Amino acid sequence: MLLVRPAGIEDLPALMRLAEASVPRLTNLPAHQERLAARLEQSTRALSAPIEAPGEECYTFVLEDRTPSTPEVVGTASLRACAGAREAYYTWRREMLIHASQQLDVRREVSILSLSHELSEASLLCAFSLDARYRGTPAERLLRRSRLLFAAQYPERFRTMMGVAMPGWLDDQLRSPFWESVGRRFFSRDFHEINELAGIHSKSFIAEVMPPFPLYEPLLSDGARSVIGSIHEAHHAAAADLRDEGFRDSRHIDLFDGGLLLEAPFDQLHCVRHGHWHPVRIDDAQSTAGQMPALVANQQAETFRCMMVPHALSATRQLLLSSAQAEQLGVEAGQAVLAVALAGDDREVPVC
Amino acid sequence: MLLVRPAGIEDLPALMRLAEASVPRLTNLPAHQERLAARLEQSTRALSAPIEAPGEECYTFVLEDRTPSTPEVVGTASLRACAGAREAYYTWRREMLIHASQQLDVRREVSILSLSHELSEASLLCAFSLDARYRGTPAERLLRRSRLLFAAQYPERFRTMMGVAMPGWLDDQLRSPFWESVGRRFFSRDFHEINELAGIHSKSFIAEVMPPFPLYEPLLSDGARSVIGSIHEAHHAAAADLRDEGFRDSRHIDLFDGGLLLEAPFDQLHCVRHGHWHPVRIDDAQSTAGQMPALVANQQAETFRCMMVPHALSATRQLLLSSAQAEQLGVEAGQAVLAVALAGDDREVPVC
Amino acid sequence: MLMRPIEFEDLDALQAIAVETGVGFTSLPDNREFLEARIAETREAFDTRDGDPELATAPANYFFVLEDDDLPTGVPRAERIAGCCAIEARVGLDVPFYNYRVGRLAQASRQLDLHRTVDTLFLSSDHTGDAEVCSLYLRPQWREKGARNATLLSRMRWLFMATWRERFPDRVLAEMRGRFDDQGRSPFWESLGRHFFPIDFRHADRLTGLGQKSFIGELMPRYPICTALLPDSARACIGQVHDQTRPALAMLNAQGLRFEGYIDIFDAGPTVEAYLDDVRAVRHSRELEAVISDRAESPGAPRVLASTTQQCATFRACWVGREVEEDRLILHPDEARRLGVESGERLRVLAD
Amino acid sequence: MLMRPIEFEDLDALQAIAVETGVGFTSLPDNREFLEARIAETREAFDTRDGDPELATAPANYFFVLEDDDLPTGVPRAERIAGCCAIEARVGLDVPFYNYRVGRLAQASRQLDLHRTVDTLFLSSDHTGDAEVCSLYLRPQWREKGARNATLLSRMRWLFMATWRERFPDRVLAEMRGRFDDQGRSPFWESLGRHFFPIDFRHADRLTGLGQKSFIGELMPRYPICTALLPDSARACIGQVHDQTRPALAMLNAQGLRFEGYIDIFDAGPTVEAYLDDVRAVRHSRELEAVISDRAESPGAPRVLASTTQQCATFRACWVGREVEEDRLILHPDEARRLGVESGERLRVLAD
Repeated sequence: MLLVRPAGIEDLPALMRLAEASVPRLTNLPAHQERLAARLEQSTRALSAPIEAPGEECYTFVLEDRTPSTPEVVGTASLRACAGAREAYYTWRREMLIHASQQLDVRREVSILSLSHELSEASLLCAFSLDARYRGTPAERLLRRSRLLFAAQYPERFRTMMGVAMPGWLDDQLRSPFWESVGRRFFSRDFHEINELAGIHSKSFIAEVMPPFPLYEPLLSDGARSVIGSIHEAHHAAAADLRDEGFRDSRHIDLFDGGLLLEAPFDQLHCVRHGHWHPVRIDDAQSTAGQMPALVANQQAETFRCMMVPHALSATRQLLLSSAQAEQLGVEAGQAVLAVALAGDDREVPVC
Repeated sequence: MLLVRPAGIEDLPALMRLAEASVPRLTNLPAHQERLAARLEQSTRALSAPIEAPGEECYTFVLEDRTPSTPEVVGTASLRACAGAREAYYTWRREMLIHASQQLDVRREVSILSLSHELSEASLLCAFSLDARYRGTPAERLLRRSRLLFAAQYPERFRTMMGVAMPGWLDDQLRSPFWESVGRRFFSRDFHEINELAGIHSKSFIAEVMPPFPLYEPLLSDGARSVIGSIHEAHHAAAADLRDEGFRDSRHIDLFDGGLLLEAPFDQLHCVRHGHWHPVRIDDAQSTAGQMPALVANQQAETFRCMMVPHALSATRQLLLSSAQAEQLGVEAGQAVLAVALAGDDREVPVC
Repeated sequence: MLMRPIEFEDLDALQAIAVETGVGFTSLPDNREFLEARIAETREAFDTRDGDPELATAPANYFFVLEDDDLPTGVPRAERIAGCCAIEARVGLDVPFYNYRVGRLAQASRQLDLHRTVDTLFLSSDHTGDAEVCSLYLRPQWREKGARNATLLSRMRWLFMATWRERFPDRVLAEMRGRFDDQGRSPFWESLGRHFFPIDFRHADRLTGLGQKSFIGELMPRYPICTALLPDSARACIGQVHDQTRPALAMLNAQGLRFEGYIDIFDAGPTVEAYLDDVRAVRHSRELEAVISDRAESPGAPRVLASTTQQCATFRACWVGREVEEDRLILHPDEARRLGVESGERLRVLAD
Repeated sequence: MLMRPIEFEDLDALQAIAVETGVGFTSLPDNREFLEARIAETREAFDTRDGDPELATAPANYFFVLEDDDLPTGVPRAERIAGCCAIEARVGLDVPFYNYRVGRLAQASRQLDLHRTVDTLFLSSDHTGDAEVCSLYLRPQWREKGARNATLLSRMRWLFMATWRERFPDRVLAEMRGRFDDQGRSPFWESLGRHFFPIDFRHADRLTGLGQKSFIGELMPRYPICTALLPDSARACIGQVHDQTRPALAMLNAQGLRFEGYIDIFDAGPTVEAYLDDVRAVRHSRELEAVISDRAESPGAPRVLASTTQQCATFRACWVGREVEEDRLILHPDEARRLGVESGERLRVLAD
């Protein structure tokens, strides 16, 4: 049985393991003991605080496989309340300029990259890492979307816009051609070094050393241009899944590796549009009768739980759960839960 | 009986009258005989052409009051397929920069205005003018929305984003404080002169004489800053109506007078979300039985018609029209029409 | 050899030179109408009376030719003209005058332990209103060593400007041809201009020569460009001259003209510049009395550059093979005839 | 009156000057630790041996004091110091050096029949690595007319630089205090800086004096600013000096330093600059032999500025009341003692 719950400090060893296993390494999931510990503490604190507007909170969740005798943490994912709460969240915004000449009777479109912190105003899905054994299984969809179900329960804690940065293309030596042509010229650092600096420390150095003017794409190297708005191949499936969920390609790319940012108005996401409140009804016999899988989440911050169950409804739209499921979710008959039926996809959907 | 139909060259005198009566004068509805004639011809040509993608077309409609013995044109409104089809459509985009100092431990937000042609990609509602006797009556809502019903029938002719520029605040002498502080410095012309130039001629001079750098709002005069994103008082009601329809305040303001631009994804507009196709059924008796008014439009480009009728539906969701209404709309029993029920508002809704 | 203002009768010779110089000589395109207009314009400048208030503000072009008056009188005029040069009194008044200015921006980040400056190209018209020395060309058959014809062409302009000082502004510049590769291509153009101008280098150069420069303002990149993002081949061109231009540059440097960070927007060749009153030939030339004497040894090796000071329109300059004696210069009657001066007339001379 | 390098024993005097000058004298804040460090730094510079390779690249500050050696020996050292001045060998290497550059951009539109240039302020660090003459102050009691102490302070620096030429780069600049209103406010700061810096002018000025300038890079407007958008009061300050600074500016202008379009970012005061080798005092000063003679008339009115050339660390300069005779300067034994020279030693002198 797979379950998503808030991460606690006791999950630190598992998080370190997951951070080290990410390909490519994630800026926002540094394999750095103190940094991760601080994040876990911050998350726990945020969950217990009565928050009325999004701020610096970053909520970290783990996916636990409770099937083995000892439950095992096999994935993690975070949700940042506000991408630019403490300091601006910088991206490159792609824009098209029109250069027209009456004299020559021509009109040209010229692409530029402008330093932007527009996405500072969005909430950010980030730090997603899943044990290799579970990739491509429904566990992935569960872990990814559980954050959205949490946000749906506590909309006051988040922005109306959601964003997610996809890692950009790297070559065989894990070098970013975008970084080599662009970032390195300004930061005088290796890609991995700057990624670590940005992950661990403040990012204020970005505004200090970047020129305030847009860059003309045609002037960048072929290598850099070819990866603008790219997605690292290890993340193609994730991007497809996010697009299914309602995310769209944004005008923005990652400042360091040129990777694409996806965005969506929160209320346009599948989870929000198709999520419904149901009272729980315990029915061990009928709970497996759902035709489609559904994500279901309780309505508790500190003891938030999310899992995938068959979408079994009574005639009056109560959600039918087995007593084991109800126990895992920490809910009793008559309590309300949020459930989202997932459209079936080509992948096999196990009964959790 | 009020009816919206495509404008033809025979409507030129009426258009001149309406252009001269607009307060303030509208850039996109110049009281200029040749220019208006050209626009009418262009509109007629566009309606009869098999258009598959939005280009330079600008569709012009008129509102005709057929109640008097001689029908009278009492309003006009246009819909530009693509704001920046031939040349870029420039606006100021408002952005917030974050200036932070570690040394002083402060963080400041600084507003800037960037020259932008992002809205070149939108379709544009423009050139709306209504005879004073009809302002504030349902005629206004009919004329304004009829363009959207047209666009809903021919989505391939328009962009997915709709924009509309609201005239900005002017002082008692009809001077724009924004123009006096900003535009005049670059264009060396009077506001009305430049408005006329921009309405009649190409707007390519904008890129030629505007500096390519953003302007810092705090450096503008108090007068200019106070009207950034304003709406001329004669257009407050129009803005409220557009917001009801689903338009939202954009980040953009008019280049010349600082007036606010409203925008909306086309598919988020009330007319689109709540419009339905119905077959016509002629029923003189029941056609007045609708509780709410509805806009109804036929499915014809060159003989497009739109009017307001009571929203009378049969049990099987046929739209009930009187024979007079059907005749005005140019439809027969069994033909499909698009109808949008309008939520009642505080204003009295006459039975048309 | 005699320097004098160009005349209409020199049109054939001028066109022959234009053909000979080919592209690469921006200011002298092979276009008879243009050249004729150019002569008309320059004659008007020479004919403007001293003291005319226009002289202090209006643009004016002074175009000179080097005539070989040692040839037999039967040789056609077109074959007597050995070269040419010009002075533009005030650039950028009729049509914009563009350069890139290589500016430096400090980048400092305590966190990255980084402090340095980054070179940036800014589009600039800083030289608007300055004087320019230009259009210098010496035909190959007059290039024999020791004749010092090139020096005469280059240097006589300083004497002209010193004598008619009120016709010129305070600053003077010269634009030097930039670096080209073995295939005759400009690496700077290939990396930069090519992306913005839909024409080839020669075409762009030719239009500029014809004064048809509005395409530059229309199509130029309007944002500053960090040189760090340009390929090495383009960066290596910045402020560097064409091999064939080295002697001309050396002559101007010797006069005190310096590279102050302005380069050509097409080929990145340097602009060299100075305050006119600081130019060595202006500082060191002086006026003295001509004394005509039959007993003067006949003209020998070029020693002193002498020029007339009476009337702008009949200006003459040539080498005199004799040193200055106290406050007078002895002229052989042949030399006096060449310069068109009488005994006692004031000359401006520059010893080597 | 004697010019010499500052020594640690001058600390009290230096602080007295710092208190006397108050704010407005950016480079000399009233902060004992800072002043002590400043002396240590300058002593290190003076003590660096000629030929040290560091001299060609490293920053270095040469700080001089004017000592009144005519006072009785009993007068405490702090009361003998009449003024000070300094040379910064290379600005901008330790901390960024910022200026605004007033650049011109051409605006041309055929349609508007407009062609002109627009002044724009560009943030710039173009002077990084140049030398600066600065920190000149003469205490009021030594300002009597005819004593020419101010001229001594200002001019001896050129002799020092001419003699130790290899310690300095090619260009030298001086920053002049900008215009203030009757209430002691800078109209330029009120219109510009105030909007970006959350501190007052004095505070900003003081931090800059202490070399704590990172707040400038952090908070400065990063985009160029069109001067046309600034109020007249601010525009009128651009490149203009404080009334009290006129004499200092006149002295520097007389040496050939010119305003080349760079202004202070806070008060818009001009930077004046020159190539060091072009400075009149550098060009016209020369080395000659000192001859000490009892029969020399005793020192009269200041005629010739004389300075030592043997050792940087023991540099001395003073007025000598006697003209140069051929290639030697006769010194009275008192003058020789003052300069610490022996007969036959080489001096660098500058006649008026």
